Amino acid sequence: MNPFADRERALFELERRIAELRTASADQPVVIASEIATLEAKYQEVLHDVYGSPTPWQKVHIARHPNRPTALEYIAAFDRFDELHGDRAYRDDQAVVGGLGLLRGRAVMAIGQQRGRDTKENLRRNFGMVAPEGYRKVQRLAHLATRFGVPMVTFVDTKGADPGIGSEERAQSEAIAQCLVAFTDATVPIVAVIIGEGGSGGALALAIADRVIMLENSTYSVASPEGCAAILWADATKAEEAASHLKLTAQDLLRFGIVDEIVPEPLGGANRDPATVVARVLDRVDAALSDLDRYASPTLLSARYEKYRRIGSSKRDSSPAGKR
Amino acid sequence: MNPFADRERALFELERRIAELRTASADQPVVIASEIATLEAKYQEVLHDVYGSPTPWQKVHIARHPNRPTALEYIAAFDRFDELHGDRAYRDDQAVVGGLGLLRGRAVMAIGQQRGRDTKENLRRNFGMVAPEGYRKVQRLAHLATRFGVPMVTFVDTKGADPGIGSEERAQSEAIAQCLVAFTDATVPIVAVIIGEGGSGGALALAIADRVIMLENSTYSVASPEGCAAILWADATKAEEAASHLKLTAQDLLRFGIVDEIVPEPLGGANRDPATVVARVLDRVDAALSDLDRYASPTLLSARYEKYRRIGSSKRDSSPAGKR
Amino acid sequence: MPMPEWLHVRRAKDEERNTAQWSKCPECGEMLYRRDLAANLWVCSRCNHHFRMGAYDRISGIVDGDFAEIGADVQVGDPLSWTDRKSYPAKLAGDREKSGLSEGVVCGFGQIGGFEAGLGVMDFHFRGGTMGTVVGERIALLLEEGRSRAVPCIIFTASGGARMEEGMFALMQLAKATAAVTRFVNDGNLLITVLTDPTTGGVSASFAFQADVIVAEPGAMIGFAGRRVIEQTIRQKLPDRFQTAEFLLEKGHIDMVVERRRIKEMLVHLLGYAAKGAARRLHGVRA
Amino acid sequence: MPMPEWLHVRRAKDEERNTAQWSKCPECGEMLYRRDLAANLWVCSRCNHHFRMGAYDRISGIVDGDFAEIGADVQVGDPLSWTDRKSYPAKLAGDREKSGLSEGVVCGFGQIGGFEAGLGVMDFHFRGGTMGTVVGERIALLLEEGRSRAVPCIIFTASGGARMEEGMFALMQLAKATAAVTRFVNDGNLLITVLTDPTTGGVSASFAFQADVIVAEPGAMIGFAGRRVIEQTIRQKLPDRFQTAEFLLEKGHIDMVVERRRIKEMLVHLLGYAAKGAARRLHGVRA
Ligand SMILES: [Zn+2]
Ligand SMILES: [Zn+2]
Repeated sequence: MNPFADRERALFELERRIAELRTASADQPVVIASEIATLEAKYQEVLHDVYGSPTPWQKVHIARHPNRPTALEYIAAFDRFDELHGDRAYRDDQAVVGGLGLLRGRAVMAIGQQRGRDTKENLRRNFGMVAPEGYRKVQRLAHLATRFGVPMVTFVDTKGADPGIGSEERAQSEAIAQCLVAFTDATVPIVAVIIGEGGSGGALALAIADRVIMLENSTYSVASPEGCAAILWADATKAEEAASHLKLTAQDLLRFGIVDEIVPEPLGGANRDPATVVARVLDRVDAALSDLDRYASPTLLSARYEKYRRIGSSKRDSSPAGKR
Repeated sequence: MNPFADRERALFELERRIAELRTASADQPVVIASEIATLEAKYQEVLHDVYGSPTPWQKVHIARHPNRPTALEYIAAFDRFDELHGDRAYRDDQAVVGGLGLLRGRAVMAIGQQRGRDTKENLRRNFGMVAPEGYRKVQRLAHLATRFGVPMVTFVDTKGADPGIGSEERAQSEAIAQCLVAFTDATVPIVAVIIGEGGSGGALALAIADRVIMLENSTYSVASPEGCAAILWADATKAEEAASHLKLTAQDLLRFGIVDEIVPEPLGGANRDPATVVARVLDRVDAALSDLDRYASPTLLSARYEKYRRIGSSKRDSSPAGKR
Repeated sequence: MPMPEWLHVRRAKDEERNTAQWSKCPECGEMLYRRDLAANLWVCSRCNHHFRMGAYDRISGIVDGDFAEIGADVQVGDPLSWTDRKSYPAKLAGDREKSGLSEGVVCGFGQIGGFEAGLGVMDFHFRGGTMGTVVGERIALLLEEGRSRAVPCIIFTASGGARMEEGMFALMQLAKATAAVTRFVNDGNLLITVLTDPTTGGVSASFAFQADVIVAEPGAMIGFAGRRVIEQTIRQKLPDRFQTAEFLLEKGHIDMVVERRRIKEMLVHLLGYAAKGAARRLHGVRA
Repeated sequence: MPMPEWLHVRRAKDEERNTAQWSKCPECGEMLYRRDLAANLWVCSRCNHHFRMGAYDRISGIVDGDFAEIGADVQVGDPLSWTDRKSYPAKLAGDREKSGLSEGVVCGFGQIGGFEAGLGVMDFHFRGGTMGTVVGERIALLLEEGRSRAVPCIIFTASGGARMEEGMFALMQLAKATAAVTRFVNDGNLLITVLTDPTTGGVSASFAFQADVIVAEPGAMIGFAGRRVIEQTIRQKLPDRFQTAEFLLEKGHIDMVVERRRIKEMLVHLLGYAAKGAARRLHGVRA
């Protein structure tokens, strides 16, 4: 499953040996210091070797890493956060968290898909897969952001919308469709950050934005690689092949103009140094908001329209009745 | 229970004898014709006696009569009706029916609380007691009326909002509160007709209107007489006393300026001649809509605001700190 | 505006009434000295039970300093000339005497954490916080004045529903309050409600649930239908948690449950966000 | 505008293809002569099963006479240069040949019961009605043109979701269609969708459920997630009714289920109501 597994073993072995030597160094400081230095040089080499230029499929795994910072880690780094709950009708879906907060002194509405950081939390948060009432909470918070006049910052991290029976019974399609409308219509600036997996319409529901920022190793795709392989070839095991076809990396999407900016991660992924990545992301969000603050709401809405209206606009064929 | 029961017996007896004589009249036409005339005169006399000036408590029973025309009987008399369903999220609550239709050639959005006309229908329609998803359907239809630019006509007939566990779990308060907002905000003319029981907030949710029309024997009150007696005196059997205290008749409410117009019913109630009452009501609705058609939407909204702003506005006390 | 003279009088009177009395906590049974209880914002120091709180006590704990009451002069009416065991005016006179309040809600303006805001506080001690014409009128006045000042309004609710003795005039106050809320919010002003124990019936089904942000106190009973009515309908006992603030939070009806001692702080946060968004909110332009 | 020459050609070609062929009803097993089936709007005369229908057949059954297609010249792109077993352009060429369509949706303007309207019709026979850049672009063009003409638009949906071979460009068409819908409806124009079998994924989660009135054909499968995905998730078979139009009606998701032979009549009703409300709708004034 984990495409790094084999090569990571060498890395972990080096980490273990360096740690051992450090412990032992109390006795023979000089000799061991030189040995440590050698091993550390080796370690850096292997690190680059293992993580230096991850394939799309490897990025899928970095994006899904259990220690990768989740929405709440970003929100916890705000100056303040007051969580708001519920869809006002049915349930508070904990797969999505949202509320008002202060980010670098600026009032914002923060909304993020929240997967669990352990099994128990994963159950409570349904692995970050949002149900209709969660998307209705998002609509409400988007509306509330407009009511308060504060910009929205979203953290996108989901395999996709919840595909359960209950979600279909409570109109998942409608809930996502109306989320798209709420973001398209919001009169406040919107910055979306793809922090982990951006899976399909369930991710897009939080990602129609004036600026889309993507972490270096995040993924964002029309379907999960597994789902794509199942749909096209009825064979989910061909996920690795699908991952490279889908052009789901930040670099591809920046090139396509679908994301606006990439935030670099440490070698091996954000999980290797969450605090640095979180601070870096919040800096970039702050910069984007400062920029967007300059525009009046009608200007924002026009620019947002034009942006999405243009993406993938095909050229016209000059033949009389199109290609047929 | 039924406060007419005793005296209605004489009436039914007369009805039966007249019917018998009519059957027999084939043999002795002349003698019997005179006998029938006598009995019919007597019948009219008893009719006035029984139904001539009903007490509030008697009106409660006329308003609840199983053969009293329900919302769908009024709607069936439209030129056309296309029912619209659902709250777009959870369920189509059949305790409330609504849709677009043509009434005397005018496009309208009709919405009515619908009790059942037999036990089976009563179960399906929850006795006309609307659940949160029903009130959310109403909100949606009110919004849709504004979207289509057509006036709303509502038919109010409910003991009250559904008081079940599920309704509380799905935020009955919020659903009614937002209905009130939807009607207050609707940019199209609204005519409400109290056709049966107008019970509490569950009725008001469909009755914020530019014109409120009330049938002669309908009731409209802050609580059902039974509920009021239970609240004030912890004794629901004192409902008759509560009924007279509550000033729930059309005549009282016209005097208070809470309803705008009364539509007369045949002696004994609308159930004695539904077709005539239905036609009469639709005529009055048509007249009210013709009148309201003359006003631009901002004028309607201002007048609606002033109307509800004024009801029960107390005079100011001139003493410095109010009565304390 | 300065704190009116009568407010000082009012509070001194409360103080007097509350002195040297003990209250038993209905939750844990602890006997609590009322002066301590008042100092602890009417929260049981043993089990955290939130007692029902007087409107003026509440106001003094929320506003920074002065509070300029409005609508206090709205006259008590008796639109139906209601009399049952007692006349309605006699009932009102009794409640005025007992509660020290002129009616079921106190409205006015003051500063909260330095932000100017409208504040309406209902009080269950006056006719069970029921809404009649005076409550409706005062809420409408608060929101109309809030609208003309373009400041946020905060309403603490506590209500058994509509007031029977005013019949349909009471029911019409739902429409009146809604009209006032709608104009207020349509101009871009923010409404925050804090639902306290109990918030039911017509108040619950109107402005309580028409707010931008809905806060509730721990343990508050909140719902449309009363427990008794529901239990009669379903012919069984309801679980204790049913219709509590915590239950509603889980069901997604309210934004947050906040302990009384943290409510002012939360309101200040919310008013702060609103202040920062004012330019874009009220004018649709850049902040 | 007159019916374009190529549309006549298209329909003649269909006619030819369909002649002398039999189709078996997937519902009741009846063998149906395709010419009869076409005459019956592709509804089984025995069990009322609604077959999937070609876009041009649909259009000719809905518009009064002429249909002026727009966006037919939008060029098919290959933004990811996708190749798996076959190249994406080769797949498209195959579908064009097989279906006689230039892409998965046909859009244009015509009269319906005397009312001018925009009409978009998706066709499952082209890449399973999947939405890629051409479908998104044509829907956007339809709504932009409908907005400038201030006429209602009607979209018949039929879609397996977003088109994998266009990757994120396909997903972005949900945003593009939503942008177009939002501008169109914000100007007071009405959008009606008719959901036909199947309507799932990205189309379902965008314009299909952003309409003012949502109609569905009997038996149509409508949902976000596909049955297979849900069954894999819950590890059991779903009941047959799940995600059908009738199921959604009961669950409150759609306005009505209308048999195919009555759909034009219903659209004419709806367009009639819209025409009567146009003054108040578009100008906020009296009718
Ligand atoms: Zn206690
Ligand atoms: Zn068949």
